[in-house]
Amino acid sequence: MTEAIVPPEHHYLNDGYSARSWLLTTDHKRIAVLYLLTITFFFAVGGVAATIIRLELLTPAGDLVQSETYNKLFSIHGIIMVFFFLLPVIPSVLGNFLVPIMIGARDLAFPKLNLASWYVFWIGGLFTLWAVVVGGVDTGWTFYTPFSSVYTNTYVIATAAGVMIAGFSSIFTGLNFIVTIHKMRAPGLTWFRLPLFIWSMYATSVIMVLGTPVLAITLTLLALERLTHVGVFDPKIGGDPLLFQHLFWFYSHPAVYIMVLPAMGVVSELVTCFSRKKIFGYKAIAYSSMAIALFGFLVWGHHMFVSGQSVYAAVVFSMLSFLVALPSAVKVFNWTATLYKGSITFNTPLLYALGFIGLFTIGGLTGLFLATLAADVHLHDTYFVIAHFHYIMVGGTVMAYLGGLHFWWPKITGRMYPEVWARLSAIGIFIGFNLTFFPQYILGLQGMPRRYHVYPEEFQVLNVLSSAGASILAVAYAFPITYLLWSLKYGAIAPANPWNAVGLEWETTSPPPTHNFIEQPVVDHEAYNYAAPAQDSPQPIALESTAS
Amino acid sequence: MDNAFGLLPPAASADAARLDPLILFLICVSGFMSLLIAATIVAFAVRYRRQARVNRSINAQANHGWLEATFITVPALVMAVMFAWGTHLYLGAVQAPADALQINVLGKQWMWKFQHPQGQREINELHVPVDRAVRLKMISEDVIHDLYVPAFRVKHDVVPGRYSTLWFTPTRAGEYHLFCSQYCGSKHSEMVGRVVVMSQSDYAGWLAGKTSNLTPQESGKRLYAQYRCGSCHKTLPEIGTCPPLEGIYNQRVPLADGTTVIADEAYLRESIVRPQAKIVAGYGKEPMPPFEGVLTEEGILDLIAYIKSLSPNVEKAAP
Amino acid sequence: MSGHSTRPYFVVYALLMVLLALTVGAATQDFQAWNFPIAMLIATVKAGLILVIFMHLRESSALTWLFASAALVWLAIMLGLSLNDYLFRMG
Amino acid sequence: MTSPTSQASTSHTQSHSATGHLPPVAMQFDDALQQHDACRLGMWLFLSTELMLFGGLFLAYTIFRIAHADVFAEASQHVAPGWATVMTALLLTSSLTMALAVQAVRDGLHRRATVCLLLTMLLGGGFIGIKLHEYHSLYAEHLAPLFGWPFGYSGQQDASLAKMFFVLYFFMTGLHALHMVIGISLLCWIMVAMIRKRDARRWSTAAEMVGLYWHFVDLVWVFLFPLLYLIRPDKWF
Ligand code: HEA
Ligand code: HEA
Ligand code: HEC
Ligand code: CUA
Ligand SMILES: [Cu+2]
Repeated sequence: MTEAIVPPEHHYLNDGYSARSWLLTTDHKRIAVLYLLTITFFFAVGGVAATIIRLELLTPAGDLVQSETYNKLFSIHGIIMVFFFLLPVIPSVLGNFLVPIMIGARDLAFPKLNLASWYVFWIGGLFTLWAVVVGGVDTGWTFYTPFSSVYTNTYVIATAAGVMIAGFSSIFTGLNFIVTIHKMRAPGLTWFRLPLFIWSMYATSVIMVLGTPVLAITLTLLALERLTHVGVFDPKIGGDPLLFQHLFWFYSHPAVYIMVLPAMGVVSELVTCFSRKKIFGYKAIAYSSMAIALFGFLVWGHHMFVSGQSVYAAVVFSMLSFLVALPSAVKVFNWTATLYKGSITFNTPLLYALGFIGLFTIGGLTGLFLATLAADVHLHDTYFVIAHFHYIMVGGTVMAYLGGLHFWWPKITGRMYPEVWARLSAIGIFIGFNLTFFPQYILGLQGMPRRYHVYPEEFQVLNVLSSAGASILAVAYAFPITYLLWSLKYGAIAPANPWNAVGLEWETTSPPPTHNFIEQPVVDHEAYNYAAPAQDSPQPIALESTAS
Repeated sequence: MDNAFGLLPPAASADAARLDPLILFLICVSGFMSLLIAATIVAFAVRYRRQARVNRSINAQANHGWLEATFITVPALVMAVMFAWGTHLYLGAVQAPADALQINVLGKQWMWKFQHPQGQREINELHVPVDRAVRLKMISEDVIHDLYVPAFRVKHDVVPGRYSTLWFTPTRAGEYHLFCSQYCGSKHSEMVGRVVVMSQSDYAGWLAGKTSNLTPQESGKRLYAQYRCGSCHKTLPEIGTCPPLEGIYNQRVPLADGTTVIADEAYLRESIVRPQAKIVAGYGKEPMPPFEGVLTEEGILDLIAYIKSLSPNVEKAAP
Repeated sequence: MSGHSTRPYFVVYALLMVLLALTVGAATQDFQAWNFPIAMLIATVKAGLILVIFMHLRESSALTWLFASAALVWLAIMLGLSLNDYLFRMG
Repeated sequence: MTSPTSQASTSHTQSHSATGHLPPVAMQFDDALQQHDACRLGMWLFLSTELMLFGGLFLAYTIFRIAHADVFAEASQHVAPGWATVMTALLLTSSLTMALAVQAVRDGLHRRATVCLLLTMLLGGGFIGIKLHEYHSLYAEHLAPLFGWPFGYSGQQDASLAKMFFVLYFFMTGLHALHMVIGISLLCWIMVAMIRKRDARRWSTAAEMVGLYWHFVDLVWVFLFPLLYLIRPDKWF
């Protein structure tokens, strides 16, 4: 165990250093790295906007920025964070890297399409960034008509085009994953031997493929209405503004599951690995992912409870919203049960995973408040909603992403990250996060509406708390960015399987060779077949492989 | 405890009194579940940390079907309670009582206009009597707004092109926030005002003291003359080329395509703005000109009030 | 892929033309409430023929059938739950 | 990059008769059959996304038609059902020639494939031609409410609601026509390969995919035709 770990001689990172070998690569692993850089950039852009928002909200008066600017800030924050960060983050970075490796394939089914998705993503991103630079957009991320199609004079068309184009990159990714998972699994890798991350990527892809086109056509209709002054949304010309909301949420509610399902997949991997135990309720978790993908399409109207949709529709949507919450509950309980009688080490990835479970639970349970009809009448469009979704999206998905990134960092880069720093940052993020967003629940219950640039004075104390939390959060986020970069040069060389984990990705070298495996792997066992932990004795933290 | 330990704004309406227990229930259930899960995780994490010497033997063959079933049924039952309770309250609040005080609300970028039945108009301020049901008939002149009174726990979108209603019964005198809670452009956060709940007698005094403008009905009558509606719509028994408007409110009107509709406010509005959309059976050879864009939303509200006044007996007789 | 005969294509083509004539014919008659269902039924049969023969679903795996029908199910969800609002709106 | 790694242990057997006609195998696939299956599956998924894309328009159409059934019935008198019948016939015929073309490519019959592809393109072109004619006459009748063009509707029904019909008409047929144009370009691409006598086997998968796409576009039209041209005043509720 003392023998020095040597990195493999040939791997995907040293297979060519030219710009061309990166920019025209069809290797899914390199594309994942390209996405990693891109998405971190967009996260920083969205984060800067969030920082200014929180600064502005320190005082009740609108003294830092003007109301027009404020509106542009939260719009661009929402648009960038949702469409250019959180939707693609896990599928395009971790998914791209891992899906082929986890199923023992040499690449995705359509590598060129995969590369195209990255370029398309950038084209969409540039449209949107261009709109921000030349004047911004102030519709909120929801683009409600007729404000967006008639009344605002900001850059709606460019932004909508950007979002729509980015949508196609997500369609490409989803399509690629579905075909790959169906057709390219290694010999012996049956459906119920797949890692749960693959199940969740599959479910996510279904939503991407069937939902995103509806967003595309909706935004096209919006842009056409703005451009040609005829259309189907503006009531002045006989249209129906609620139709826009139906179409928008038909995609955008399922889209929130695009944002959380991959995170659930990551957490399933992390929890089993660090409890060294087969996951509890494998099938329940797998099926619940598929159930979320399907039921997720049935509940969009819960965003429209007070919009004037029919009472009947409201009741049905409320009921279905509770239905879709059930599979999430199943997952939470199964993860918790997995810890039972495990042999747990508190490495950074597990800290993030546990953070995810806790914060997702709180975010999800407050989602139930909103699904409850009478309660939503009070809470709709208040800070309660803001807190609800930040708990799931930031507390949940971003945490899971960071956990996954740390977990697979050795595999991606061949280097270990510094464990102490990483644990400290994870704790810092957890504390900063709760301080930022918990007060917002109370603000919402007290009735502070969202998207408010100025607010009544009685809300100030909680807002100051929230802003204080946000500054802790911003600093805490800066840590991983820094030490992960540092580790590229100074981190310890990573062994093939630093966590002693099972799964095909740990059977190849770190980093993997260009075609992932030296020899085609063959699978003859179920996922997560960790050797039963020895009783009554402390487990040595060993580096020998348990997978046989 | 009428503000749930300060978590909620003061409860100043009948809806608030009904809703607050539900919200407390939700908070308790969520709090309990979150703590339970957090506690379980922490307990497992500590007890089964790698260094610990504990019994880790598990029966790999055990069938956990019952456990999985519990994972589904327990939350399902809890959620069923939430759903039933929330829906019950929601459905109970759909239909305003017939004797509610009717106030017209007009939302536009970025102000609220209110008009009382006796003609008093106010901007960004709404005076209402305590213990009396108030029904707001709301429409927007431009984008979607949303009228929200946290102390009453009510809100509803105010949509252009159609009427939406919101009603509540204030139970406590005082001043409360009134917010626009649907994002509507630059000054969304300044489209705010206050609701003043007064005792019945104060309200009467306030009404009297307020220089009363024309009532909606009166200004409706003026507009009716100004736009020469009467040149076609003759009064009974004289029947011209177009249908008489007396007594039609809330009655069934036969349409040219063979169906019928109830002449409610939405129908009257459509008949004025876009007459061709539903043609009354037997008329329409000399079509009525559309008044879309000619009349303001306020004017339309007034005209409807006037037309309703032509049907004095059917006001409450909704079929 | 199997059966390199092109005959089925011609048969289907003939059927499609007959159905086309049928739709146009039906449109000249008034079947009251049945106008729309009839038109849609014929269109669906046409679509079915195209899917099964021209697009080779007949020779395809169950998986392909599943993929071909998925979007239909999703479309039905979209229409169904939206109409749930539009058909029951009051006022 | 294109060396097929043979996998003794894979479950994919090469028993299929058509294997000899399939294109070379890309690096990531085990064998030609796997590759072909993957392409087909991918194409079907892509078609699902296309259907959902049109789905948004179908929803808009449905709710406005239900709300204003009479208006739609009257307004649709102004688009020409006669021409549309011809267009439908053209398109159905093109589906036949397309199917024949795919078969011909697969059988390596360059000449026959070329002819069939050409016919498909011509039929598709004819469709577009009539469509443009129709657009133009609507424009001339001031029934094209686009780009601020003059709009004047003379009918019993409300003009602004009738406008909604024409808006939907143009959006739906426009999106469809755009798909036709893309389809024709794809046909061109394959036809050029056939004319140059490129190894037809290399093209069989591509031709099959284009064929699926073409049939799908045809299929959408099969629904657009009765929805936009053959509306009778229907009373459902
Ligand atoms: C990743 C993102 C994500 C996820 C996963 C969810 C998940 C859920 N969301 Fe959320 N939601 C958003 C992102 C997300 N949401 C966003 C962005 C908005 C605002 C959009 C905007 O307007 O800008 C929003 C808004 C929103 C609304 C509209 C609010 C309004 O505007 O008025 C509603 C209403 O029903 C809702 C409900 C739910 C429900 C029921 C779930 C469920 O899926 C949650 C299920 C999870 C659990 C329930 C927790 C785990 C369960 C247990 C631990 C079991 C114990 C439970 C019991 C015993 C009951 N959400
Ligand atoms: C999808 C993901 C996502 C993420 C990750 C975030 C992250 C954050 N969000 Fe937001 N948010 C949304 C999605 C998201 N948000 C959406 C959809 C809306 C609704 C918009 C709408 O109404 O239309 C919204 C709205 C919203 C509001 C309400 C605005 C309003 O209604 O008026 C607020 C207010 O506090 C807020 C705050 C924050 C904060 C403090 C963070 C923090 O977590 C961000 C922290 C991140 C960084 C700070 C960047 C990373 C750090 C570095 C690169 C280090 C260096 C940088 C600095 C030191 C500045 N967000
Ligand atoms: C040029 C003649 C004309 C003028 C002026 C006119 N109308 Fe009409 N109106 C008609 C005709 C004809 C009908 C019946 C056909 C229809 O329903 O469109 C009608 C129908 C109506 C109806 C529906 C009646 C019912 O029985 O359901 C209302 C309400 C109405 N008009 C209100 C008004 C108002 C208010 C004005 C003035 C602002 C006005 N009209 C001006 C000709 C006119
Ligand atoms: Cu009006 Cu917001
Ligand atoms: Cu939702």
